[in-house]
Amino acid sequence: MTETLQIIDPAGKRVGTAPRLKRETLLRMYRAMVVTRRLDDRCLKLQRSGRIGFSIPNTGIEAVSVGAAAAMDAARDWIAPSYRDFGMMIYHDVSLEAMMDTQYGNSEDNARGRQMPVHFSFRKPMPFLSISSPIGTHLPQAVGVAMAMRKRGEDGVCLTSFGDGGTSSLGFHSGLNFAGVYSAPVVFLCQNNQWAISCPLDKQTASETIEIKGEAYGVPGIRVDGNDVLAVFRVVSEAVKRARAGEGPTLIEAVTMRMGGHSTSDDPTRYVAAEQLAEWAAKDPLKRIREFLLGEGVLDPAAVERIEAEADAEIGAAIKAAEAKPRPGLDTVFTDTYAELPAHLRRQRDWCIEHYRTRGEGVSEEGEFPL
Amino acid sequence: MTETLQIIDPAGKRVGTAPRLKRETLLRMYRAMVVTRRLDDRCLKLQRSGRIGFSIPNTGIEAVSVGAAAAMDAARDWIAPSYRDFGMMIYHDVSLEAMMDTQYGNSEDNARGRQMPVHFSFRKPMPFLSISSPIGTHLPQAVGVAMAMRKRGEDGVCLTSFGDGGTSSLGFHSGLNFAGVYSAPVVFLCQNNQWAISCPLDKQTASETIEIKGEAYGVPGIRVDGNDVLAVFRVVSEAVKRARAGEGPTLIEAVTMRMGGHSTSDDPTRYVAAEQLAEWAAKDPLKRIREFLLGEGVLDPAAVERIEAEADAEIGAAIKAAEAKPRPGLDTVFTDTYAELPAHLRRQRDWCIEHYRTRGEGVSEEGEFPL
Amino acid sequence: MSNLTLVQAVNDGLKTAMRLDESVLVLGEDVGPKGGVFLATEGLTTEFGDERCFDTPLSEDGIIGVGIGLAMNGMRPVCEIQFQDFIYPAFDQIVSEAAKMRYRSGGQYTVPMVIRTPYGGGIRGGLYHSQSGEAYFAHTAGLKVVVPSTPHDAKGLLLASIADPDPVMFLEPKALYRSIKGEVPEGHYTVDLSTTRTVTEGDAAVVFCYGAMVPVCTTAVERIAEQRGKQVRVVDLRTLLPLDEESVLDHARSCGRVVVVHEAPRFCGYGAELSALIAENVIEYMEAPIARVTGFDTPFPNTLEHYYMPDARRVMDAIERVLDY
Amino acid sequence: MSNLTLVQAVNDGLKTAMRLDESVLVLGEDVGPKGGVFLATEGLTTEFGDERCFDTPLSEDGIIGVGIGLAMNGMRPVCEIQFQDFIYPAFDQIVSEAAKMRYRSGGQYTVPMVIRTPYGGGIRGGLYHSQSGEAYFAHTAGLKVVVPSTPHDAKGLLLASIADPDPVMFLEPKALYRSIKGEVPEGHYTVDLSTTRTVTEGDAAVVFCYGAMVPVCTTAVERIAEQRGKQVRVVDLRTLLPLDEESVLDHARSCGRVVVVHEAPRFCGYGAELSALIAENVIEYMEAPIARVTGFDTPFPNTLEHYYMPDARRVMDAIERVLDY
Ligand SMILES: Cc1ncc(C[n+]2csc(CCOP(=O)(O)OP(=O)(O)O)c2C)c(N)n1
Ligand SMILES: Cc1ncc(C[n+]2csc(CCOP(=O)(O)OP(=O)(O)O)c2C)c(N)n1
Ligand SMILES: [Mg+2]
Ligand SMILES: [Mg+2]
Repeated sequence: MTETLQIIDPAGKRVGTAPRLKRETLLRMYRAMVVTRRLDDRCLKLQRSGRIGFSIPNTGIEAVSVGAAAAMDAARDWIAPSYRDFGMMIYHDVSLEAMMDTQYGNSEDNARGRQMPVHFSFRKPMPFLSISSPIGTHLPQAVGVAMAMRKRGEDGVCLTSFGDGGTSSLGFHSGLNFAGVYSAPVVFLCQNNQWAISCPLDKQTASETIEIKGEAYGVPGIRVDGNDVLAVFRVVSEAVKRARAGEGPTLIEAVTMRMGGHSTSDDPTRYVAAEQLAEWAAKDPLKRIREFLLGEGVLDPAAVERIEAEADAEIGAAIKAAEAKPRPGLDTVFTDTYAELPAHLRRQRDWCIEHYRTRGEGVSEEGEFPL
Repeated sequence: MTETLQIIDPAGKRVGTAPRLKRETLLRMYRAMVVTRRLDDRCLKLQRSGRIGFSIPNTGIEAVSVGAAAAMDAARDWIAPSYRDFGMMIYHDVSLEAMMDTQYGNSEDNARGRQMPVHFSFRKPMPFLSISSPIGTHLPQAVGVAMAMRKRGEDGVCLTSFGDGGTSSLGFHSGLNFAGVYSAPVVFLCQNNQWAISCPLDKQTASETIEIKGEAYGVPGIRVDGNDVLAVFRVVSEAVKRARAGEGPTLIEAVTMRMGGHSTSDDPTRYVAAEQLAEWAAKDPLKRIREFLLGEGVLDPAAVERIEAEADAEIGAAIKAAEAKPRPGLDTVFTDTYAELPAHLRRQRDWCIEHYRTRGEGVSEEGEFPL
Repeated sequence: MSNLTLVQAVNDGLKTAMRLDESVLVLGEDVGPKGGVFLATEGLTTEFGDERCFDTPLSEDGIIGVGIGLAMNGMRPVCEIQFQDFIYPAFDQIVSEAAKMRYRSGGQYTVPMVIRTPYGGGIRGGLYHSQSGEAYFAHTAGLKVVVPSTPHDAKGLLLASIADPDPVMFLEPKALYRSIKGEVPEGHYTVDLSTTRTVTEGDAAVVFCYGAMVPVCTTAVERIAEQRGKQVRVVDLRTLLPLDEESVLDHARSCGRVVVVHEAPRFCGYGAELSALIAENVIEYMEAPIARVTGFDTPFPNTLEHYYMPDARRVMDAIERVLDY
Repeated sequence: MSNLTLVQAVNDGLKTAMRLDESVLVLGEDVGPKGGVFLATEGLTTEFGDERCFDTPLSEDGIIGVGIGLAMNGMRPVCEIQFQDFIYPAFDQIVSEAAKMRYRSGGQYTVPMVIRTPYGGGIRGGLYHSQSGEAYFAHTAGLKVVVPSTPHDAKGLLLASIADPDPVMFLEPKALYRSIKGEVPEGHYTVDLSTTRTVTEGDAAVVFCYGAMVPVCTTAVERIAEQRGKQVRVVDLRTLLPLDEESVLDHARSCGRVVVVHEAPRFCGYGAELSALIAENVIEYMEAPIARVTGFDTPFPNTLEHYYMPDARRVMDAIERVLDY
């Protein structure tokens, strides 16, 4: 069995050589994990109270998203995330309000309220590729994004993240194969959280590990403790370094656990054993880095409280702002199908807006709708 | 680098332990390889002279098809071949006339002249799954065929064959993954003939070998000299034994070389180096087994001549018979779309037959057409 | 008889088939212990074991490819694709393989397989949990395409589909999974494929529809009856391929005014074929343009999905247009 | 001006685009040293190097997925799918991703990519080297679908497609690759997308067609002119999506008699949309049923392919039917 890199043990004790990191970077990682944990929690509550339609639990996997994102350079790199990667955007300072705009699908949502919640899409502060529902499609796309940078002689790298279930998808096979053949600057990050909805890892694949799948494509693989943010940061940083140097792609398996349901529509008690949850609860990634930073004197109890309080305030403000915005205008049903509305869509749009206007339902441009 | 199993060296000398085989079996293998080589040659000539539309060169890879087929039990096993596997059917005594009926697409072709040449499909003497043009689609199908036998408590095994290019297809990924997860009795045989039309192996995949791709699915892999029919027979037999015993699938990489063009439409001189062909010509699989059998006293020069003469006679007769048969009837354009012709297809068929009858072109049932 | 929702009727149909025929298998993502994301396969693994109802890896290509192999070798697989939007990775296996196996092998190999999948909008699923892709399949010779709109038909059509010797796309209107209940006979019965159902009588005009649009159209014609005293016929096609063309042409001929309704995008949608059939065969009976009420030619939105999907009011407008022409 | 075959015009178009714009790339199976199985990409690797024209592994999903990534990051990929029949493994990337990227990202990510692929029958290719799948793509909002029928249009439409900001399916009629030659301007020029071409004048009836059916229809109307002295208009649609609907409706209105022709299967084929548009908007001008001449609703055969595909005689029969109605 391949060994799994770990730097901080579940108790927060250092067991491996930690990457040299500035105090601010460590705090930024910690803060991103705190915000992720608390934003996730708020979103689940908003869904239960019917204020947003859907969300995807992130609890338990924060170290994977944040550790990996921290290894990327916003100035030149791209990220093609999965839908369970809130922490990646939060680490890179995507505004929480922008994220909540997507959760609400309101008039200022980047996706114009066309996508379900959690299907984020950002261009700034760095490119976060539009998240798709179909699993695995973004892997070959990430390879293309990376190849484009190489062809232009740039040294950017594309990080793409997906789940254990995603390794069975078409995109995993074509993505890793093309990346291997063209030696593309891509980092493939598998968030192995043990489950694909109700499908456990051993029903997903018979392979010894996920990391070993890289062999099939001549792509080096490595396995890391996904609940150890410093370990994740280190392996992703090393993979990015190789990619930038033109040494090609890497497949990283970050071993973690999905502590919540698959989504707000899922009831995991039907299939996840309480023991498994208990076992993983003891390895909580947030508690682990907190203990470590307290031990290192980077954090003190006051700072812990302050950061949590700031996070809650920021999240609260973002929700308040997003909730106050109107729904998108009726014309957004038609725009962005093409760069310009073709004649048949102009006709359909005009008919649609006129039809609902006569029904007294919805005025296009203003995006106002009677409740 | 994984080593490659070899039993007979290019000179025909024994270098490994040969499987214990009856004299008749050895002769049957040899005969099948001779017939394959000569039938292939005749088909290329028939295509050049415009008597058939298309064919696929089999020269150089005969040992893979024949060695593997010889390991299968016609009474209980299935074979899902590639289009470059004439030898599998020939070994199992599919009539050459039936094969030529498909090459001509005549009224007695199993596929009713609907498929291109070489897309064979036989039920007897054993199931040879209908060959498709889309690459790799038959791999998951072979897994399903095998799973069905297991579910019924039968001990049959399904052999499926595909090329090096096929390893990049969807079906390779889903087929091996499902076979690994369900431990299905399948033998995956990759005929690594170095080329996928004009794409060389190193542009197809960056993996060290093809055999190693099994690791990604928990499927044991093994590499064999594909020009050594006894070595191929042995590794496939061992894989079949494991599968029958319920020990699951195996991925076999048979290393060989496509000595002709990809198809009769291809001009390999545009991309295959003469040196590569020369190097492989020295490893010819047919010459190798012949030398071996002569050395073992299983063959003598007279027998060699007799077998070749018999083969030519049989092939000549099959071609003569197939060529004499009429084209399929016009109704075959419509039948077999469904078990029964639905109303709209009955109307289309009746219209079609009537239309061409009035044009004096083609009478349905009799399948006669003016030239 | 028992009063079931449409999804319960599907579940009942699966259990009925599995009890009667050992060779019927169910496979797909999360169809096992979880019972499917819509609970259509609830209880199957418990009753029939995980050799007959089993979870698969996340690969639609694998689900359908393996299903084809099972079907070619004596089994009767019922494959579930979690959402119709996720069927495209299996498009090659469906279109190139399942649909063409009998033809290309001269009937030596056949694929008696059912592909069940929930389709359509109405659950706030956005681009990828709302699509209606029936036209892709209806254009594929060798497939059958079935869309139930009532619990009774869901079970009867499903049992007929499982018994069918050819591959059947069984598209389930997820918007109706729990929104409607109906009487469903116990045990085994079938509703013949390629037969339509007349939902409401009338000859002022005819509305052709299927799946989740059937109740929408029924509401529309009821309001038309109230408001204008005109009786409009609603015909539920039930099987889109092979379509009962004679029935469609008879209804069109006898009513002279036609409205075609579906939630899929309009351009090259299934409704186009209905209009074309009529315009080709009975145009001389048409007393008005053949109207289509459909989704728009855009991807499927989320927040505004109810402005994308046809509703009773949009169907009423079209009916009035053809009535007043 | 030079006299080129259609496939030479495509090759010329690719070279022209690659010379003018560094970001134009060509990828696909065997497009490199071999120059593509139809030689459409011959000489590109030699002239532009293997960073700009490169062979790919045998994965259509990879070709299109990588193409989308290249397009989203500033490149203008032209992907070749060796035969349209082999595009289905990439159907998910095309339908779920390329077609919906702009919409779902609010225009933040876009896919200016061209997918070139030879389609149609006539080369004795049987089930899998003969298909005409245009209807699958024409039903997919977010895609553009272009089908040239002359060397001049092939180059001009290809250059317009490469310049287009959205994904374009560029379907090349392989039956015409070498069977026709025509004058092709040197250097860069474009033929606007979404414009039709009137091939022959006349108003006794109008025949709508595209791709390899254009010369077939032209032959048919010439014979009709000889035999009956009636002038029938042939309209080459050139762009199937977005279709120039106004032009189609004008032609239908002014001729009153319509024949729609394509080699793809009839049921839910592209012709159905043309009939439906006409039946919905200008039915009152129709003096005859709207006739369709198409392939049959079966897979594509091999030995008998010429009995499957529409030919001039079949088109003539339909024209006579609508003229004599
Ligand atoms: C092609 C496709 N098939 C099925 C689904 C439905 N689905 C959504 S998420 C999911 C499981 C994904 O599991 P994994 O890749 O491990 O990611 P995780 O949810 O665990 O983060 C499935 C089956 C989908 N979105 N796309
Ligand atoms: C899905 C698909 N894409 C492309 C093709 C065109 N094609 C036919 S054979 C071939 C190469 C196959 O190479 P390999 O798998 O190595 O088999 P070989 O021909 O060498 O025996 C290609 C690309 C196809 N048949 N199917
Ligand atoms: Mg997972
Ligand atoms: Mg090969």
